[in-house]
Amino acid sequence: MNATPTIRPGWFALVWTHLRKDLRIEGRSRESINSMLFFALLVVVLFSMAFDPTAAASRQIAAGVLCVATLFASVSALNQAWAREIRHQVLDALRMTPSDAAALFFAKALANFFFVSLVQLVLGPVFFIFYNLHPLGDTWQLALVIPLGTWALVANGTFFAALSIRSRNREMLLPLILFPIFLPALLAMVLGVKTILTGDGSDPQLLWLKLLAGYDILFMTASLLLFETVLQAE
Amino acid sequence: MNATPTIRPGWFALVWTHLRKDLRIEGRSRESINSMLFFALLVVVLFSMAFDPTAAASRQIAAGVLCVATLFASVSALNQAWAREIRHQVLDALRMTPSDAAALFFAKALANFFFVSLVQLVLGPVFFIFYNLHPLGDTWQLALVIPLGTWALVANGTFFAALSIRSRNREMLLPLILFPIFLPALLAMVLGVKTILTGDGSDPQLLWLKLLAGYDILFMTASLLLFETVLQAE
Amino acid sequence: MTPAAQDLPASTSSEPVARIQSVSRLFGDFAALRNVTLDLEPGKCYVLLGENGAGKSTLLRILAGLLLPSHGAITLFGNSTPTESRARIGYMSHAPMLYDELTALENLRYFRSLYSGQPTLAPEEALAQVGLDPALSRSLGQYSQGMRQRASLARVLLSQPELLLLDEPFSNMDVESAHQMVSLLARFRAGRRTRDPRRTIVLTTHQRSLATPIADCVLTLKAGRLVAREEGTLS
Amino acid sequence: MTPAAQDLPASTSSEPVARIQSVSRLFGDFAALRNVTLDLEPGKCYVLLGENGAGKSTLLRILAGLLLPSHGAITLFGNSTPTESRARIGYMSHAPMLYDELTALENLRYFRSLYSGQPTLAPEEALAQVGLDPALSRSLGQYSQGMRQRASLARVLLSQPELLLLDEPFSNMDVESAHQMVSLLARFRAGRRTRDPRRTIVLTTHQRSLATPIADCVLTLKAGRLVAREEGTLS
Amino acid sequence: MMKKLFLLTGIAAIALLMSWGFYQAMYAAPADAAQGDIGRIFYYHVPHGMLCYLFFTINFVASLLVLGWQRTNPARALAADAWALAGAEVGVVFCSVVLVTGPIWGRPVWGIWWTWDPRLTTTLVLWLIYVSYLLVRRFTSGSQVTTLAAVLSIFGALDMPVNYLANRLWRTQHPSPVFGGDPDAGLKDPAMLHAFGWNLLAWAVWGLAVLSFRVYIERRQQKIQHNAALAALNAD
Ligand code: HEM
Ligand SMILES: Nc1ncnc2c1ncn2[C@@H]1O[C@H](COP(=O)(O)OP(=O)(O)OP(=O)(O)O)[C@@H](O)[C@H]1O
Ligand SMILES: Nc1ncnc2c1ncn2[C@@H]1O[C@H](COP(=O)(O)OP(=O)(O)OP(=O)(O)O)[C@@H](O)[C@H]1O
Ligand SMILES: [Mg+2]
Ligand SMILES: [Mg+2]
Repeated sequence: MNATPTIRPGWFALVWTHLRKDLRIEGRSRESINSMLFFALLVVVLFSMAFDPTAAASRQIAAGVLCVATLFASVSALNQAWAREIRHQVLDALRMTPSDAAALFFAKALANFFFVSLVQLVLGPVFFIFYNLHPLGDTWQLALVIPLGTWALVANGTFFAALSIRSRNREMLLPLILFPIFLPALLAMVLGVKTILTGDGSDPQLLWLKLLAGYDILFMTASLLLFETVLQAE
Repeated sequence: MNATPTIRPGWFALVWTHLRKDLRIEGRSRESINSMLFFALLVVVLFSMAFDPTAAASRQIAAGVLCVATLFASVSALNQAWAREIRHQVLDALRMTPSDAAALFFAKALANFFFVSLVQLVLGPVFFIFYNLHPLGDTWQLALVIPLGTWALVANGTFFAALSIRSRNREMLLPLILFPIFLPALLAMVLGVKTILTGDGSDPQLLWLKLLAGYDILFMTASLLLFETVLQAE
Repeated sequence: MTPAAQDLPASTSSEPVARIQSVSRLFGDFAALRNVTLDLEPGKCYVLLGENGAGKSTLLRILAGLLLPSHGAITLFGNSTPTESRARIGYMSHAPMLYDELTALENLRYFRSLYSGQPTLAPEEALAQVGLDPALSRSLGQYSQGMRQRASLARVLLSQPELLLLDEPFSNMDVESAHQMVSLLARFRAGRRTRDPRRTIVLTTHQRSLATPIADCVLTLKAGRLVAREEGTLS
Repeated sequence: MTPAAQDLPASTSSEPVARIQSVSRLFGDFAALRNVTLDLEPGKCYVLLGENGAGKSTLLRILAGLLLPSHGAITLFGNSTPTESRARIGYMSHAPMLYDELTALENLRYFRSLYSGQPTLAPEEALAQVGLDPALSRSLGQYSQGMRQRASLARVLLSQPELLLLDEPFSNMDVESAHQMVSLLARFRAGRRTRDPRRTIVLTTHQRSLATPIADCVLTLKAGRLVAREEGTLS
Repeated sequence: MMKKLFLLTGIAAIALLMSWGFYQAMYAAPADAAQGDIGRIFYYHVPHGMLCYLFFTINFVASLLVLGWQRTNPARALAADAWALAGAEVGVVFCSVVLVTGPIWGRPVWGIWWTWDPRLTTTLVLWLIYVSYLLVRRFTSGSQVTTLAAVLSIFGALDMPVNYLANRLWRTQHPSPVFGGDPDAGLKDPAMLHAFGWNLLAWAVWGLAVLSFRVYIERRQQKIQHNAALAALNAD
């Protein structure tokens, strides 16, 4: 437990080194971003087909669909998050460098956040069209609730992906660990988005938003502190 | 296209050889069945959390949730379907044997069908409790619609998993190919289940059921005929 | 589908087992093999040498029918569709090509049942030949690198192929085992007679000295081209 | 966290670089290493021999701090927590330990920036040393087996480690390249002086003859035990 | 011999205590004024709810110890790991009882099996987290499992306070706290309080006994493995 991450000036340079590498690899093939986009699109289509929302009900379930679509689209990407590092034991090479583990984690989480947000930006309009939505509440709040929820998803996802890569069937393990822990944040996110879309004013104090922010801070701190332990676990 | 599968007496023995091998590997660790079960449970929880069905509406969307939950739970398992064969190029060794490819495919699909059905059996009751359901239509029809839909999912999934394993990020590719092709079957399955749950008598001629059966036969034949080509594709 | 091996007329030594005619293979715009022409005569043992990246593995995979040539033609056993002849070929690659979760014996039993209608070795016999204990209860995933290689060789021997393709079979073996392997291969090639025309071997290696005892012909690849061919002494 | 290498007093040759004290390593109830005791003296080159499954790779991974011993203790550079000393160790395994998607140069640049505050080679220099063209625009995934191995060696040389652990560095190399590697290692060990006490090498191989030119000490493992130790001639 | 006798007495005492608790719940305590006899499920539901916190806390503390001792004192870390595992297992069993008795109770009282109110939701989440903890332990092999499980346990523990506070912070379908809530809450009828106290005690003793037994088995397993390891080391 000597894992206090030392956030020195060089720390952000290190984060940037890792992040640039990830973005470069992704930029070269654009594979995961493209497939994530298409996957998210499919999920939205799938859901609107499976639920056939009538105009009135759509506003009620749209929030849920949006969040669940994000979740599933992200999980497949998160599963791949460390795949490159595992493939040829690159992770072992990284473990042997003297650089800070928390920076590696933070950079990976940032990269994933970037990808998922990109997908959301593209998908948002499609979604509104499919569900005939025009939000009745304060739309600007969406620009807070969604990134906060996404960060909760992505940061936890990156952490638990690192935890589950050691196991034999890791693709299956990640959602099993991630979903239960992410559930509270998902609920807050769904309810937050719902309040905004329906504009029913049921949440004047932005309780859901605060809850999400609290969740983010709490879990982020825990992740940064514990990542070294996870990475170095034999 | 010399790939006419020769269904001789030995053929079923061959299927059994493959199937036994898969069941043995699975039985040894019971990993994928356990994780699939838990995953499916998580998906049900997640969806009912995200959609918070009020008692009246629940009956409307329950069918969709059930089918989509099955779909997602299966995709993660299907993704693993050929993983073992890929890991150390076992598939190349299999390609070099003189045995019939269609048997390999059929056995894999059977194994997956077995696993997914087991999950559904365990999960059914949980689902009914969460959604406070008591079906109003002919419940026995569920025992037809669901297996038919599941087979559509599993057979197609096994086929397209074999198609997508060659690509680099195969975990992401499978749903991208599978979902669009599975959509008609999904729709038929959702509507079939819905008719049964709501008991609205809107489908006296079991149209959805027949549609599903037709879909199954059509796609199964195509898969059996084409699998050799897929397997031997360089 | 493929007629069982014993039903075939033993190929006369004039007719090549494999005929590679100006074969090239591209990956994207990189040429891994360029214009290779080669006949493999029955009963001989060929050793492929070459630097890293010379195209040795690529050539073997093409012979195995797992990779198609971009240009040129390949004829195996007088047959120009490679899939038809596969049952008569044994291919061992860098990877073990076996299930990690099963023991070596279970793996071999499974593979044997896929070669129905064809004479095969008993799995126990194949394992014994490569020096693995058939009763070993550990699953393959827990074997060491060299043990896996032996298991992989056992899988190939199982079907008693007429053309044996081995990609660096000695690379992770200790010297002692490597010598054992070589004499095993020599025995395999001999078959029941002194020299069975139905046992052709092609192997790649970087340890030329190891392979000399059985090499009939040494081929050298360089940057995808066949640049040298020395007939070795018949052992 | 770890002090940069040049700030440390050069270890005097009396004090071992690594001290392995009755180390055992179990996988489940299988003993891969049993009661191995060994001191690595600075500036020497150790060659680990042994059959397949003897435990060579396991020993190297333990020295690298990537695997913990089940029993016994290991002290690296006088430090008993292995993670602290890792920056001073270079480890090359069977796998390339580099990103498939990047070119060799990009890979090396990335790794160099993780060794900040420590003198490193220039990536181009490291590639040139192992005989790879730094301008090669193909990404690592398209390299052949042996080219990957060179790139992997370049990664290890980059940080100019005081303890170099190489797991079968020659296994997929052609003979010519292997000889080049050996002389490269010899030069590396010499450092700027005739014999730098801060360059210790441990390597495993099955091709004993290849390693003799630089071997100072040949260790033989058998079923997890250290059974022989021959001091070689100093080159 | 003494040990055996001691063990038998212990088992008998626990059995006695539990039957006494059963008698108290089923016969001694009066039926609930509003709910009738179904209200008696209270004496099982609530103690199990309270006790599952206890076991998850044991798991949490043990996990912290694992992380602390892991490098410095592996032997003790291994012992702590046995406690962590046992804590999670027993906790999951108790939590499962809550999740089964809850809906059984809810069906007649609320008219529905389940609803997504904060208390119910967080309880389910708690259960899911610890089941996933147990799954991770099964799926990961080798010595790293100890560390990874300990890390996961810390994340699980973050949900516990939320679960406890759920019906204190929000208005829920689930009844508000009986103990430690409003000052005017609490069991008014002394017979009910009695029955509740006895059941809490009985289930606590029973749970702790199972826990100790589980730790004992796990420790023995570890010892057997250790001996097998020594045997393997010294073989031929
Ligand atoms: C349906 C699922 C249910 C779940 C998951 C659940 C969960 C819980 C949990 C975890 C506790 C322990 C809380 C603590 O000690 O702080 C608890 C306590 C309690 N439950 Fe439930 N419960 C359920 C249903 C019900 C129902 C239907 C009733 C009665 C109508 C009920 C009445 C109570 C009462 C009176 C307490 C004690 C209150 C307290 O001290 O906080 N529960 N429940
Ligand atoms: N799938 C592929 N995509 C792109 N290039 C490839 C692919 N497979 C092989 N190559 C390239 O083809 C060339 C020959 O590769 P091959 O594996 O046949 O070499 P080799 O002679 O077996 O070398 P080694 O001794 O290192 O195994 C190499 O330069 C390699 O980069
Ligand atoms: N993760 C593991 N799980 C179980 N057993 C293992 C594991 N890793 C290694 N072993 C076993 O430990 C023994 C030693 O393995 P190791 O890889 O160290 O051998 P080696 O000397 O490097 O052999 P080779 O020359 O074949 O590479 C082998 O018998 C192997 O089966
Ligand atoms: Mg090769
Ligand atoms: Mg090794």
